[in-house]
Amino acid sequence: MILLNYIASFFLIVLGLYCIVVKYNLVKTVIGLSIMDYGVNLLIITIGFNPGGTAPIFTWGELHPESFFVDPIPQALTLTSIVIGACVTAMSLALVMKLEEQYNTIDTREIRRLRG
Amino acid sequence: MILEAVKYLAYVLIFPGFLFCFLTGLLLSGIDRKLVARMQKRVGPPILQPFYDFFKLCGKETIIPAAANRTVFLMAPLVGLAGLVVLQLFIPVFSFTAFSSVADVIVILYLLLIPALSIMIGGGATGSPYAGVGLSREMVTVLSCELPLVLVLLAVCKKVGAATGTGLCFSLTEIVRYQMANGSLLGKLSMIPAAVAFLMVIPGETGSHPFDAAEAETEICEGMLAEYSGAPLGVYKLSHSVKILSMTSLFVMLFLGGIGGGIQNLVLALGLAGGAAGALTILLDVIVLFLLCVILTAVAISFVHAVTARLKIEQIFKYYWTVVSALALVSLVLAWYGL
Amino acid sequence: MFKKLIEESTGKSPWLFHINAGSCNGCDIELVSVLTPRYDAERLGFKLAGSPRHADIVVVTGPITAQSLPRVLRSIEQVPEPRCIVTMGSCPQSGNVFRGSYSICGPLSKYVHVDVDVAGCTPKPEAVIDGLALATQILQEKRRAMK
Amino acid sequence: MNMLSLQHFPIYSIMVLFLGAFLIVIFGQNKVFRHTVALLATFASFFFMAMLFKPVMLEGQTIAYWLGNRVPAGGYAIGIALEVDALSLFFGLLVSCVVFVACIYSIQYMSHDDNVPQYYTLFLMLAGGVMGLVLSGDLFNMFIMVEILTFAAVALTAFRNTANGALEAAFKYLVVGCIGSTCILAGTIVLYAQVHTLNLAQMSALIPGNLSSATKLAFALLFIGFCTKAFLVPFHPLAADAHGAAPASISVLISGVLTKSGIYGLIRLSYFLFQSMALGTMQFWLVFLGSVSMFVCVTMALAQHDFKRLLAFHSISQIGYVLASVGLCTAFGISAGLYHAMNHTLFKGLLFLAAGAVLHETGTTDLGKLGGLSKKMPHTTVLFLVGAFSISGIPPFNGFASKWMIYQATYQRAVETGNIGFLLVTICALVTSTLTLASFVKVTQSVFFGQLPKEYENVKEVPFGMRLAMGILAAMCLVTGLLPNMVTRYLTEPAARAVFSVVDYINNMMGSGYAQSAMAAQPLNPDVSFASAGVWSPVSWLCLLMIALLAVTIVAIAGKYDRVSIKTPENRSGKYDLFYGGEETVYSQVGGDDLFWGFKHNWRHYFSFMHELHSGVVNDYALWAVVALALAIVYALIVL
Repeated sequence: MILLNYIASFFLIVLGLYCIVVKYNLVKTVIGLSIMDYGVNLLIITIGFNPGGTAPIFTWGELHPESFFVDPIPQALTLTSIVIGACVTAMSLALVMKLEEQYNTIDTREIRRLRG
Repeated sequence: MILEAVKYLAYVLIFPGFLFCFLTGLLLSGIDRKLVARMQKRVGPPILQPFYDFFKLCGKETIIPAAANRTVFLMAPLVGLAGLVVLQLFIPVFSFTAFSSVADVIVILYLLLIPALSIMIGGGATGSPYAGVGLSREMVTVLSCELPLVLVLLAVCKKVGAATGTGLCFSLTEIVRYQMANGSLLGKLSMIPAAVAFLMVIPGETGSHPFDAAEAETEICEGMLAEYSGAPLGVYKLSHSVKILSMTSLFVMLFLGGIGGGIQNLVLALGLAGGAAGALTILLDVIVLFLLCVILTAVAISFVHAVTARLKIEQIFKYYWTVVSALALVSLVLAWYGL
Repeated sequence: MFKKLIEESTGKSPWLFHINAGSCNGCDIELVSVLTPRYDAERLGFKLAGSPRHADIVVVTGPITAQSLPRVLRSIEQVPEPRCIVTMGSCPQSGNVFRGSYSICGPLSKYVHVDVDVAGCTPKPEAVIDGLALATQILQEKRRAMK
Repeated sequence: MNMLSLQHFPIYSIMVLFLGAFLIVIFGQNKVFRHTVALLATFASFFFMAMLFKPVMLEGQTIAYWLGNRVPAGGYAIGIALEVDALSLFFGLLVSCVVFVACIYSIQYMSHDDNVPQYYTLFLMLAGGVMGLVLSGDLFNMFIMVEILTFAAVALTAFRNTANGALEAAFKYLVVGCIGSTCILAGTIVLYAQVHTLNLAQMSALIPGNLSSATKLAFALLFIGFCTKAFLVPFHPLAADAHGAAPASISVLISGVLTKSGIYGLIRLSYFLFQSMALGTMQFWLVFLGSVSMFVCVTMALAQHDFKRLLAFHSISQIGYVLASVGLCTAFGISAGLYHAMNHTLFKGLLFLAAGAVLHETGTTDLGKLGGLSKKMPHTTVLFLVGAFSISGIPPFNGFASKWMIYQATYQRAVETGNIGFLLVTICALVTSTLTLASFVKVTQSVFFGQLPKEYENVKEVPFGMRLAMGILAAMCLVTGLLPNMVTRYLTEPAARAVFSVVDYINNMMGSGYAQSAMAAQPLNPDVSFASAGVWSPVSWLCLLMIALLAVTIVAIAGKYDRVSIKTPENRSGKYDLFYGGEETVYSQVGGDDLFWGFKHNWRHYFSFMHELHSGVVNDYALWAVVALALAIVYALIVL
């Protein structure tokens, strides 16, 4: 089960990279970025997950050495990472819109005024 | 304290500074012109001709073009000359060094750029298109000479460093001292290609034939000097002559420093002592240095001048980065493996 | 002393600037021949300068065509003082065979003060050297007259 | 705890920037308020950093600050930490100082733009991000700060979105920057899975002894992540695009500050977290990457025709110097590298500001369209020349002092190890330096010298505020160049020493004795000597030059050197015009990108190849990133 998660996250990251490298459509590039991001999020969650652990929510005094719970830090990290991912998507989509206005295309092969 | 100050001032102003550079530099370029003339079966100008040229230019009117920036136009030649004079202070005269702990070989490499920069900035500030073309060519010439020069200097540093056991030796004074004790570097097999490469660099650095594309008077009206007249032009011509002195004396100190040891032995053999011995050593040093500079000028500048025609700028670049650099590289590799 | 040095030197290092004002190229070649090993004017300090800013003596050849006139005058003007103007060959002095042509504005002396005229079509190198030497003396005198 | 104790200063210097950003969002419509807040925030940040100079640099303390005072318990660092050792402080000082100068410059530079409040918000966010990155003691916080600064940088690149290429540059930067950030995140989390901590000090203690395939993978990921932040080859096209399109005051930050954060990350990664620099292969990796960056980018710069783009390529070239020198793993090399990093920030800031001044007055940075501005903008010209001489390593400016140290360091390393590869680095560095000079001669000729085009007849000198900012940087260029001994003694040598005292760093954070008990491997501890073979004392040289110049000038004036014929209306007719072979003066500017055709002709195959390679298609750049990542992973798995 856990192994499947790792494979899936690896697959998502590679899929995202593939999408960025191969697709010439700006929107698809943005989608690729998001997919890559999800892959990493999945990876983080998987690392923090302990099979059979409880949710890491304890009140004062409830915590004792034999309590078995999933690692809370990666979950916190994931939240941050998701927020950042959302910002990136928003920002890049805004840029894509502006680019479309200026260049009248969303094909990366035609958006290359800066080169050489 | 005051005596010290006077001494250093004398170094800067008289020997090996300003006056020495002025006299020897112009004399060297006079000898160069005479030699070229003799090689072409001409009578040639008098040896003092560069002095006449210089003083005549001092007496001419200085026209500052309306498009030029007055301050830059007038100051650039002076800064270039001052830079060269200071450079000369760091090149020892065999056993005599004016300022040994200020600059090493790499600094000297960079100080050599200052005259070229001053002429580029002065010329560029006039706004003349000839100056623009000249500037482009001058920069490429500097670029061409840089690689072989770097390789030669690194080879010498490595060679001397390995021989003295310090591993590396960047100080020119140390290099000369080593040679005075152990014989000239030109006597070492591995240094011969480097010396030849350096000889080939001399005309390029001094901008003489056939590497004078930057100051080609027939095609681009002497390039960056096109708008200069009167005394500033004279100062540029003077800098050009002093650069011949700098490059040749640098060669002497890098590869023929062993001769200084001979001079010391000679003075010792004469049985003199104290101040007299010191004075005689310096006198002999200067005379020998001057003679060697004359010989090097004859070999590296006059002879090459007399037998070649001007190269195109891309040919200059190609020549230096292939033939000359390869020679220097051979030396560096040999020195690296301790030969 | 410095002034004397400069005056002395002015006579020993005259640099030439050569203007072709519609010449047939005969005088131009002859001027260059002056610098060849046979005549070697460099022994007197003569040198061909690339730019009028460097020159002391301006050598003008050719009959001053209408096209070249403003350019000749402008170039002469750009030579710093003291300067000497030498005409070489008969063309800039009289127009020679081109005299009376619609496109000739010569002689040069109509526009600027000419110091030395070297006549001939073309003048012999010896004559050119003689003329240049004369110009050099005039140059020296001009320098002396300057403050 | 006393609120004013030194302990708190690191967090203050980050917080004032973010607080300023926040305030400007709310009350930024008022012009005076906005400028006051921005200036105050940046100055306060610099002030707090400067206050730490004495304890950290001179007394060698490491200041640790735990947010919420959650100090480590039971050998585990739970809280979020800020750790300021000499290395962090070195970068912190540099960043805050340049940010302050850029802020002074912005006030008048941005006066014609709209949406200025947003500009200042993003500006302060960017500055805060970099400050947070270099002061952070926590790998995940480093990631957060990287994201903040990337985000702000992208937004600022696109700020003048009507300018040609700004949006395009921003998008490319966003895509590749995000790949880099994702790499950092993935690397962080993989490391976390191995050692179950995010604190830098604790990780430094735990990782070196427990290298596994996973940590090696993490190393490669983090390495590539920080490389994208430093824009090293193969990420250099992004830098060129972004610097070229962003406003000049932002280019200063991107080139002078953001790239430094990448270098800082690489140093922390390889010297602290993995302590792998003792390996010859690691040194080779860094030095090779640095050399390639310096050479490729300088040749790319030579072929550029846009002022700011050219500067952008140079900035990567100089970062190459820094990395090559830092990668030597000698104390002297690190000191030289950091010195150059500092100098790069100063002179590149100056150059970008000068480019911004030209853009501000003429509206273009195209080298082919400019010319002759030295008559109209004399101060800018002089300041630009100071920057140009500094970057090309002309004595006595600061670039020379640090480059000179880098040559010595690489050559010394070559002799010590007997490895001819380091010698090639020395040669490469020397030649690159001359090529740098060549391209700045090109800029000088094309922009400031030559002839003034008709349309710039009415160009004026830039306002005082902009000149002041440039003047500050120029003065610093000169001072740091003239006093190399002071700079190395008080700034770079403590920082270099900090790089080699990992154990102290760990103990300071985690409690003394922790490093000895937790570290499996012996830490890297070479002898820290700063001896060099060469001699260079710029002050003496400058004195000599001044004496010689004075002597020459006196002689010249005594000889009536500047005797100039008097200009009168009568003889105005052409005597003072330029010589055009007798023709009337016409506009003919020699300049532009093809100035050194004599050089380029010999390298034409190389240049056309490079031109094809830098295609401008974002997919290609992403592909380079992926390939670089793959290579880094393979190399790390093999050699580490």
